[in-house]
Amino acid sequence: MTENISESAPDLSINLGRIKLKNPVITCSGTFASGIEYNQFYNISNLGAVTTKSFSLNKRLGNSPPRLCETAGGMLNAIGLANEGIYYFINEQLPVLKNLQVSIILSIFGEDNNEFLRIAKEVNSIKDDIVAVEMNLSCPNVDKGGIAFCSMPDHVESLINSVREILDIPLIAKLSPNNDNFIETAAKARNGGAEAISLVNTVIGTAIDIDNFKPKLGNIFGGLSGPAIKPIALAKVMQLARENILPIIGMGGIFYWQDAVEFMIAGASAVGIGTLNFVEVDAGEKILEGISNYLLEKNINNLGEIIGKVFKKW
Amino acid sequence: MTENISESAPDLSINLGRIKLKNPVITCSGTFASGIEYNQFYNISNLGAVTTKSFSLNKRLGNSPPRLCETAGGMLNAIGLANEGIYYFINEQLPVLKNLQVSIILSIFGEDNNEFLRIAKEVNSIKDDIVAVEMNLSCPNVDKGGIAFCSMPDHVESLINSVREILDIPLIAKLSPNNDNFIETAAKARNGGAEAISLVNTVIGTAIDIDNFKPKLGNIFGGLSGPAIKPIALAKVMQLARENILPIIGMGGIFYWQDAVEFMIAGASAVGIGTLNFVEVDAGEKILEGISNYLLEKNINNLGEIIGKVFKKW
Amino acid sequence: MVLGNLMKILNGEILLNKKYGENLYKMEIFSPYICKNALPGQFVNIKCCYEGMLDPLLRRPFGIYEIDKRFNVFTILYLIKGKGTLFLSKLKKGEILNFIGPLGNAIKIVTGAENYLLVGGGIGVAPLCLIARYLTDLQKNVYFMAGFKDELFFSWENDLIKIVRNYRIFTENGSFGEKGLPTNFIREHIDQYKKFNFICCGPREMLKALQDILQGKNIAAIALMEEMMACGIGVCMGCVIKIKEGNNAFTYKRVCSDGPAFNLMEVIFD
Amino acid sequence: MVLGNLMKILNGEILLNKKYGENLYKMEIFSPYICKNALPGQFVNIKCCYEGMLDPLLRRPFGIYEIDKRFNVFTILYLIKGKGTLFLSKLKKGEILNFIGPLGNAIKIVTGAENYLLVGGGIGVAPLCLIARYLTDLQKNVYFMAGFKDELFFSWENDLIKIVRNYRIFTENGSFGEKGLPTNFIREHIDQYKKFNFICCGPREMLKALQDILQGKNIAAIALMEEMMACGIGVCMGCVIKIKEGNNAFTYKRVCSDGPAFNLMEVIFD
Ligand SMILES: Cc1cc2nc3c(=O)[nH]c(=O)nc-3n(C[C@H](O)[C@H](O)[C@H](O)COP(=O)(O)OP(=O)(O)OC[C@H]3O[C@@H](n4cnc5c(N)ncnc54)[C@H](O)[C@@H]3O)c2cc1C
Ligand SMILES: Cc1cc2nc3c(=O)[nH]c(=O)nc-3n(C[C@H](O)[C@H](O)[C@H](O)COP(=O)(O)OP(=O)(O)OC[C@H]3O[C@@H](n4cnc5c(N)ncnc54)[C@H](O)[C@@H]3O)c2cc1C
Ligand SMILES: Cc1cc2nc3c(=O)[nH]c(=O)nc-3n(C[C@H](O)[C@H](O)[C@H](O)COP(=O)(O)O)c2cc1C
Ligand SMILES: Cc1cc2nc3c(=O)[nH]c(=O)nc-3n(C[C@H](O)[C@H](O)[C@H](O)COP(=O)(O)O)c2cc1C
Ligand code: FES
Ligand code: FES
Repeated sequence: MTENISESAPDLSINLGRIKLKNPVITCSGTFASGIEYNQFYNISNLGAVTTKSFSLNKRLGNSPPRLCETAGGMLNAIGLANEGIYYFINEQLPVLKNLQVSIILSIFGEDNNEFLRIAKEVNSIKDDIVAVEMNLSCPNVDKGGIAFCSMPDHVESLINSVREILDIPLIAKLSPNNDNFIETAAKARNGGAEAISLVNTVIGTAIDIDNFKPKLGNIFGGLSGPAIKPIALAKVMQLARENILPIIGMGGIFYWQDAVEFMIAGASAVGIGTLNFVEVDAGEKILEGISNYLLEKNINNLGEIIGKVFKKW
Repeated sequence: MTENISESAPDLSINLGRIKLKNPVITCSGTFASGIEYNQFYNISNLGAVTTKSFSLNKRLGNSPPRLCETAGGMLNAIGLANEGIYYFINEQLPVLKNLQVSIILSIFGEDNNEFLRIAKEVNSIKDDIVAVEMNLSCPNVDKGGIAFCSMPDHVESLINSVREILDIPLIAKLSPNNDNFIETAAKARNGGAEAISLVNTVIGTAIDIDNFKPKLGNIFGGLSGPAIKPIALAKVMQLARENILPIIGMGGIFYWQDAVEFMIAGASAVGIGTLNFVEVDAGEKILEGISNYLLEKNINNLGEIIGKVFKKW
Repeated sequence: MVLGNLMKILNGEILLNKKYGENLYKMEIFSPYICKNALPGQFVNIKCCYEGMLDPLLRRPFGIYEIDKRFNVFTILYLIKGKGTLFLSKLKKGEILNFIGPLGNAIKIVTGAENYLLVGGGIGVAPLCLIARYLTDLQKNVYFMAGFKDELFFSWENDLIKIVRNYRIFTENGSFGEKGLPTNFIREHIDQYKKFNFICCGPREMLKALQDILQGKNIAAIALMEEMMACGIGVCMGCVIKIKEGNNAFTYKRVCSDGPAFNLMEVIFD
Repeated sequence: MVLGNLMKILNGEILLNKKYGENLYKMEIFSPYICKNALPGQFVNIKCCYEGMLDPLLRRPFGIYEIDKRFNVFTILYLIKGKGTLFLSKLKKGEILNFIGPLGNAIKIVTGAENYLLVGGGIGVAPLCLIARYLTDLQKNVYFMAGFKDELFFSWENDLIKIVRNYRIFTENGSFGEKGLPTNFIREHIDQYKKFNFICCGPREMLKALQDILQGKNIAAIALMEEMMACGIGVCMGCVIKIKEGNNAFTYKRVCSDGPAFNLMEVIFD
């Protein structure tokens, strides 16, 4: 083999159905705001895509503090989906992001089907400026007594279906690791027209202050993220990938480039960097570099060769 | 308040239904063998109870190695329930434990109902020597295609019912955190005649070796334990305790006495020390001491005052 | 208000890590960038474990205590509270610290305000020292009042006297300075401070007491707030506190990027 | 076979933590208890983080390299592999190490066997040194063969010459000792070693090669095995390896409490 070949930059581009990204490194919703802050640390247009904080139709204040609590190898958050509302994104942030030439995955959520549909309608007007919409289905469905959308597979199918009727750009369904039936839900999401699955959202957890006997979070329960959940997330991704339903954006506890590679070998086509952004503000760039070097060293020319490779070795 | 009162040793005894223990510190199945090794580090009869490794009817070799993998704040194990079989326990270990005057919770499991019942029959002959039997319901049910027993609530009720007919000592149902329906399962376990619930068993997880593309565990998937899962376990215990179904032995990632207290405030009547035994071989004694000092400092005279206290502060 | 848009990830050599008392340490870090760009009221977010370690997972925020532009050295004053600060206390001269900064907004100096009363409780005195220095450099009249539980901060007085001439130190047990609480003293002598701008930092109870004292008195007061942080740069929405907005309404503001300085009278403690 | 029933949790002061090469360190720990009770082949399970930290979570096992009963000091020789060993390498003289030991079984010396060939690959030479010392004390005839990738273990030869007179060192790149693999040498000269008892420790490939070489030769061979460990005391069933049992059958045995020494010819490598 000539030196030339082994040193040519590997092809990092990937497809998530109709979604084409220049590389597999994506940021996780809620851990990167809309990315603008991070552009002070590195050029965020180098990322495969930036997933925004989940937007609701109108501004939401979110949960009462405390909203954070550190745990062993992880953290609990109970932000309560605080956000400035979709109009703020469209009017204030999108112009800046367009200028930066960022590939944007817009995360949205609603309290009920109606809110999802109303947001979809607003987003339709900017659909050429974003690469996909990620539907955060781990949020509580007020119509159904607050149970997470993604725990009701049939409901997910019809919801995605109706969003698609309004909004013709690729849809990503983001699922929670807290439900047994995530594989069924993923299948229904595909039936409803989703292009890809994001897995996992945070794991339900809590912590208690033993001096005052109260939960450490204002909201009592919170979502666990970070390296602590990596083995759990990786197992879920592998279980879903085995079923070959839709391409997967794997996430949950990625802190080193090696973790990202593990997710891809387990079957994820792209990876989401979440909590790590808080600790290493230039993480996106570093993880990308790590993956690229790994491919070079292993003499692998495109990511397709490692995505889901665990199943060949099983 | 006189010095006398505040310095008198707090009453650490607790009841789990008919099960009476001198204190709430129990060891978790599979992390303490039958306790004999640990008696070299401290007097294990000081523990509330020792839960043995889960025994099947006959000796089991378990999974092929590697069986262990460290993760952030935790570890994965895929031991595969390797054990010497119930006769070994009865004939070789029980005499030693009786001599040491240990309160024993005998953990058992079967591949199907029949194996559970056959073990129950054997255990009946030694029932006066143990305080309870813990049924490990997280193991796969071969009759039902390998799905965990505890994911089928109705099945759990009838299984426990039939074990009770053979074996009249308190039964504890040990549930997994991997099923949404653990509250329903706990209710069915109560209907079947269980005295208490042990929660949680390990969380499903995996890890991949990025050099050879293979899972790091011989069994592909393993069980995550240790501090990483503490927030998850605590949330499950709190969710179950809120329903007031049965007394709970709370476990999952307890590494400091403060963690044990958190579980009790969240509603556990007793606590299980698991992975910690591997790291700090005298952990049982230390955790017990920590709880005792906490009660003394807070001037709390019996554990009833803190068990489930979070619900009064909610 | 200066936005923290100069923030960077930085590595700086530790030039000194000195014990000031039982759990109290002062650390000097070499950083031309911080010395050039940081302003009083801002903080840095420090990685408190070796590379490749994940415990503690999150960075820890510390107010900037001193800036010495001559030597390109900035200083933090810190208390050992848990594992992160314990780790810091074990670092030796010559080791490299990783931190993000400068973060948060600089304190806002209203033109025309000439008299400042700085009220610090416990480790809350740390960021106030840099502010005091800045105000005295601006020829403002600065009075520093500090309250502590005991004599832990005894050696810190040597730092203070290099910054301000007018100060009063209180301890709850009387073991250092006057016995009592600064808030009690202020309550009794509030008439003397009518023309002062208050800047305070310290435990919740102290801030609450000051809010009570200043209620309806039309005295400007700024509080430097603390809250658990994940990102420190305003993206996670985790470090919020409740702030009055309009009549009986409230909103949440981020300590890291909307603060850490807030109008004390608008903070809702509940 | 001596069971590890003398095991205890111990704290010992670090008397020396010396770099022997790029990633190679030697650490001396003061411990009368280990010096009194440990036997060759046994190991200690060391906590590799400060108290209150959880990374790395599990202890790390290390074979005992030297025991000096005069000064109540035992030694480990270790390579930096990951975070646990990196932590160890940063510890300073005077700091306290927490460990459990002695663990595992001592090597079994068959009466009548007078000639020993010790074969170590890489860091596998560490436990063999204590065994060599023990055997020479028993007036046995000991030949030590060591194989390394490169010259990393260069200074270690100074330790070795204090234990055995007859030894051969190989490196793959020839930068230290002879160029080549000890297993190749042994294969070619196997007739010289027919009356020897083999004791070996090193990478899987080396042990496998030795098993091949010795197949059907009726030469006794003991291998010190390694496996990831959680408990180190035989309770978790995590550290098992596959061992032949009867015809074509196998069982699993725990490296920590059934080993670490096994009959090399019974180990199944797959
Ligand atoms: C803007 C800001 C400026 C600060 N400036 C200083 C300073 O100059 N000097 C100084 O000593 N300390 C300062 N602190 C507090 C300091 O960040 C905490 O003491 C530190 O994070 C504790 O970390 P730990 O790992 O040692 O303790 P942990 O083990 O994490 O916790 C110990 C205790 O400290 C509390 N704590 C943990 N993290 C924080 C946090 N981010 N904010 C407040 N409390 C926390 C915990 O609730 C717990 O009660 C500041 C905090 C903020 C938000
Ligand atoms: C009985 C026994 C005796 C040993 N004696 C010595 C000795 O004398 N000197 C020495 O340098 N090393 C010895 N080892 C190996 C030593 O335990 C590992 O190098 C160490 O645990 C690595 O820890 P780490 O945190 O630095 O690396 P990690 O970050 O945990 O891992 C780095 C690499 O080391 C491997 N590893 C991790 N843990 C173990 C383990 N328990 N056993 C084997 N490989 C592991 C991992 O798979 C990984 O490839 C011994 C191992 C055993 C089982
Ligand atoms: C502070 C915080 C806020 C989050 N907000 C959202 C959100 O708004 N929408 C969403 O889909 N996921 C949200 N998540 C979940 C992350 O996108 C991600 O799925 C999860 O954190 C797991 O990845 P990690 O372990 O790498 O952080 C949030 C996570 C954190 C830590
Ligand atoms: C190595 C290992 C083996 C285990 N074996 C069993 C078992 O045989 N039966 C069982 O009910 N639980 C078993 N468990 C689960 C523990 O009893 C406990 O529920 C779990 O580890 C959570 O507690 P921890 O985080 O404190 O370890 C095992 C756990 C570990 C780590
Ligand atoms: S710490 Fe993330 S917004 Fe303030
Ligand atoms: S490490 Fe637990 S049995 Fe060997």
